[in-house]
Amino acid sequence: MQDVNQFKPKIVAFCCNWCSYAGADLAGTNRLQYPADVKIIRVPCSCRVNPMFILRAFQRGADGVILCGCHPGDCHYTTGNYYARRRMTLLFSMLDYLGIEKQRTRVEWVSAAEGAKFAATMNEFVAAVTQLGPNKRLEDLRCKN
Amino acid sequence: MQRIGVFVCWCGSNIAATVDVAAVSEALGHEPGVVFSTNYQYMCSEAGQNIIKNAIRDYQLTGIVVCSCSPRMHEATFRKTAASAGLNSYMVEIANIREQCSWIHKDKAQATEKAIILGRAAIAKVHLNAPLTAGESPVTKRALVIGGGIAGIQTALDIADAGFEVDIVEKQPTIGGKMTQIDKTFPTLDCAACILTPKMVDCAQNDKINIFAYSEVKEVKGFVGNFHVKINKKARYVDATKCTGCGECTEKCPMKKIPNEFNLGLDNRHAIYIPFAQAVPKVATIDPNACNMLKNGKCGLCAKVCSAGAIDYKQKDEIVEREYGAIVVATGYNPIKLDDYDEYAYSLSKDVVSSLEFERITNAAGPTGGTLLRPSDGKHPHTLVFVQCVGSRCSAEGKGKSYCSKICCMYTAKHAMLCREKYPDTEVYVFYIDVRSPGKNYDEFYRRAVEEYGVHYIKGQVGKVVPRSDGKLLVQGSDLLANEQVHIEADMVVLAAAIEPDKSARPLATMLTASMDTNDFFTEAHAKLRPVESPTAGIFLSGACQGPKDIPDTVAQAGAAASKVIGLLAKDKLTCNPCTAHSDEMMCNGCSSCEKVCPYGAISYVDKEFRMPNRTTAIRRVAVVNEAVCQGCGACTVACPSGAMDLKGFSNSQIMAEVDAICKM
Amino acid sequence: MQELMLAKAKELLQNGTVNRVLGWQAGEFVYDITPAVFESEQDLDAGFVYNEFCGNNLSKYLIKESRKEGKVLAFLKPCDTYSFNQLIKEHRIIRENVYVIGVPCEGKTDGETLKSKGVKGILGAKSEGDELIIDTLYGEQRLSKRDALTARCLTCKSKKHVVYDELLGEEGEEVPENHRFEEVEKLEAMTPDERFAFWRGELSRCIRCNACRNVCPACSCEKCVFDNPASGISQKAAADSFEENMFHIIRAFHVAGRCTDCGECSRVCPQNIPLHLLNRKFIKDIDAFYGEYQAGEDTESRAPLTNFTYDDVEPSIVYKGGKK
Amino acid sequence: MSKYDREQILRTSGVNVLKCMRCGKCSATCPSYDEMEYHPHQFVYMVEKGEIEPLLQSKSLYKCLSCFACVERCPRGVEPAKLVEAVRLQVIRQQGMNHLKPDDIPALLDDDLPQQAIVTALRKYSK
Repeated sequence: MQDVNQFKPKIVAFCCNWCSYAGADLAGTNRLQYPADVKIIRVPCSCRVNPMFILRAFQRGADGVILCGCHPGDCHYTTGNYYARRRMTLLFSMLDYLGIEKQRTRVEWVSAAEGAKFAATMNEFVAAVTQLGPNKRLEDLRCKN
Repeated sequence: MQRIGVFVCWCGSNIAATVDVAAVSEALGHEPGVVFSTNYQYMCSEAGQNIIKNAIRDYQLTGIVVCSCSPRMHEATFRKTAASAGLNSYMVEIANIREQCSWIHKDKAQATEKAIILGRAAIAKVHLNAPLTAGESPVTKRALVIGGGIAGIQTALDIADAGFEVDIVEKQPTIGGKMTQIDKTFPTLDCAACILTPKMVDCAQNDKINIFAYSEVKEVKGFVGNFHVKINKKARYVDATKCTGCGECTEKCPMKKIPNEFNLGLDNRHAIYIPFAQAVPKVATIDPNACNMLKNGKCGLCAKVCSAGAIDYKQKDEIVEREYGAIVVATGYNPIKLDDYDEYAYSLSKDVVSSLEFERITNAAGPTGGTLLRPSDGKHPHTLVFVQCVGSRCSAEGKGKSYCSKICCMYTAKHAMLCREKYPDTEVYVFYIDVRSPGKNYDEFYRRAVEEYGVHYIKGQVGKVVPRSDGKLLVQGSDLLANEQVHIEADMVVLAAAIEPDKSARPLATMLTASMDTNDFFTEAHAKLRPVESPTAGIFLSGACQGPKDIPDTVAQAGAAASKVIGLLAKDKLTCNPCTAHSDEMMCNGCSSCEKVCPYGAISYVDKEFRMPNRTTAIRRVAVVNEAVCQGCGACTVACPSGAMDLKGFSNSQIMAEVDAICKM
Repeated sequence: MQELMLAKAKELLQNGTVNRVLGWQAGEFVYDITPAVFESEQDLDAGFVYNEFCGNNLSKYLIKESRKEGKVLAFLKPCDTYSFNQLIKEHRIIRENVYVIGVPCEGKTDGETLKSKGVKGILGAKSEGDELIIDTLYGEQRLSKRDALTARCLTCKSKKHVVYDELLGEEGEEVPENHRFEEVEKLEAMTPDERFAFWRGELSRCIRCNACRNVCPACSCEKCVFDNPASGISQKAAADSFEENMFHIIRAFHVAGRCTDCGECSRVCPQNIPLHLLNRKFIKDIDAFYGEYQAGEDTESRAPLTNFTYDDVEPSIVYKGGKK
Repeated sequence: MSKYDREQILRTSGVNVLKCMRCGKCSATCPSYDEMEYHPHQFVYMVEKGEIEPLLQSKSLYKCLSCFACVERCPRGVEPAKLVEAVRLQVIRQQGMNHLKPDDIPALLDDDLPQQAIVTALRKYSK
């Protein structure tokens, strides 16, 4: 069994249906390993991700949240990720301003062909969040078990 | 409360080898709302699907979760399975435990734990799923083609050939476009008019095709299958139904000094004119800026000589409203203005001409009757210099277009070759950066110009052209291969001007909510796989409006666009994506944030009366989503500050339920 | 000025241009100003004031007022006109139903600011050059403007109206050197731990009275997400530190690109939480990342969050900027 | 050495030689072409390849009139004249390598010399 003392972060990954979710599938098809701590939620487009979802994840105990979408210019809906880019830039900047560790949030553009990039990104992100330890600054104590 | 069934797939050993499938179905069976849970070797097989169908019936399931491969693989399969058992297909959720679990993990305990969590997230989502029905919208079986050049003509002919009605809107008095001005076509050197004019006549004679010449699109409303378009038929001051095109009026018209657009101002036309002999429709048009009768009320000669009584000085612009199922953009291109390239002395000397002007000078129907004569003194030129890439491939700010105009290499080779063929006493020089000749028989064509016709190709550019008082043009250029500067005393210089999209394209794109690149070329839905469709459903692209193209490419794309249109018009109804945005009008502020981020123009606003406390009413502006247009990206849902806008199938509460399930371990 | 405004209001009431007037009214104390609608000349004579304490931004009231019968006269200070314009842009105010008179403002004071400077028994105040002369029970007192003005007025961005039908008094100028981002910069220069401690200290005092939300001209939703059980984040009171944070983050995000920096949120906060520093952070970021943008400056331009350019900065800029 | 020179030249000129598409327009416009051993387009190409030594030795450096016609005309915004100038600077910065001493210039001036040439001369020789 795993070491009880070893911190296993909870990571929520929002992936757009057209590029990044397919990229994640490709990582699977190519059997590229990344930690089981990452759980993917499929959304139609990165622009569907409301800042509320990200805060909600932290509230419910997530230690890191990552948003993956099509590369700018490749959005299935032509412009969705441009809006997502602005929204997330401002949100992350605000979280940083409130003193919340900025390494807990990330946006990464992953195309349907970039299975390797998806796996590498997840490995990197999990490592960064593990380093930080449990999310204390945006936790909701009632949601801890 | 939903009654949920869970079906865990082994996928042979693909899943079962790393995920304890029995443990997963056991664990998920205890989740609230789950009334049935099982696992099977291949859920997507017929036997597997039967397990699902039987369970739906036996346990009166209201929702199902399939833990299997990626939804991109088999979501459609399981939706069909559910539907065949009488369950709404949008009550199905997939937990991806293969690509995103068993295939990427080695530790069975970890993978099993993750599979259970992914299953729980899917269950949490299904709890909040609601049955969705894909809407249908009817299709108006008529297409609109905007632009009557070779692209528009070919598209219209192909659509009409399939039995559908087509309207062509052309802003000039005649259809035909740029190709009418071209003399010969590469690489076969057949005459452009000989191959184009029969097609123009076909258009006019085809009873499925309706030509709105001298008209412009004013307004486009609606969506795929149901466009509503307003077309402005500009006043010609000639009754097109009466005019026979005899040309009597144009001969008698006293206003003779109007620069002739068709010959690019190289000669003159009358105030009442027919652009050229083969014009379609062959109807005279009065230029209101030149006609003395329209300007000052004096003259009226044309009305006197017209035996058909077609002249109508009181004619007004007329708005025609038409319904269409599909719209094809074929707005074409124009050569750029050359006035700013002062190094080539274009505006200083009449003998420095653009390539399109050169086409007119060599055309039998042109100002010189097809004899190559210098515009300045009408003398036969002996030395001609052609300069390529004028304004093309200029990435420096303000110098021109950054792209390659694609057609110039070939038409310059054509011009050079024709010069040498008709006038063996000429010396012809071509300054080039690269000769781009990919295409069937293209490189052979270019080589013929060099090898058979003795055209001098010089690798390098022209630095300056100085008109000399004796009428010669001093051309200074570089020959990079010889590493020397060359000086040529030329009689004529021909500039291969870059081409750019027609100016009407951008306002049109706004009307159509179709996207454009920074050069004002229309963007395609996918650069490789959907090259003739715009990202906006129901809008198709034909010809140079999408990017520089020669005639064969244009005709090919025109046919491709037509086949896409035919595919659309052949349907009686369009099924819509049911996962669309919808606005809760009780919460909507009417602030227009959602409308601004919608890439499809699917959101509009209405003033609606609401009941308020104490038997009062209030009128509020609220958003309405057109579900036939909405593609379900969800951009609006986040732009909305009040949370009135939500997305079916991916609602706020569904996504948050998934978040909760994943984080609760 | 007050006399001029009264005369104008009466004139417009009389000639039927408007049928009511939105202005300010003194409460029990002279510094206790409330917005009020006056329907007659008598009402105006009895209650209408415009003085050094009239800080309230009246724009938000026009959402409701402009939907009633007849035209309403609204007196707007320069900073109020930005909010007014923003609400026009969002189709919240019906422009035809409002007659806007721009009134000058040299910065306002309030009871609390004066009391903190030891002024008691306030009976009135008037501005004279760089000083504020305060009439008190104990005689006249003088304070420099720098001491007497509210914090938001000390960083005033503009004394120029962006919209009006008519102007009373002299038009002011924009204030380019307003230093309004200095406090934000101070916070940015701190370590994340210090920032976290700072904001915990501030936000933990929040009692969720919703005064900030109620006064904010940008927070004018028909139904707030926090009041909507279906939104998934509804809450009446913050249960713990997370919810205290969340309310203010979401609120700031919802008004990002729409907030005109009028400062009403901080003015009304009974706990004196510097809420404007959240909004200003967004404004500062927007200016830095996407080019200068002032909400409410016009009624046509796209707001930064409903706009984009192909070469916008990537979210990773957040990791590069600022201290660890 | 030549690698260092190349970096130095690229840095002082601010020119991106990779933008060049080899159209030769710079050399086509150059009024001093026949005087130069290496022509403007060759400067771009040779710097790109790192062939700096011949350029440093060449009299072409001083034949360039600094008229900036090539900069004005280049369709890709490469700015060859700035490159020539940077190479020249590279030479002048080595002690005693001045082609002319500033003091020598006045003697070479004659009354018919246009103003621009005087400015150019100072630009070239008095760094």
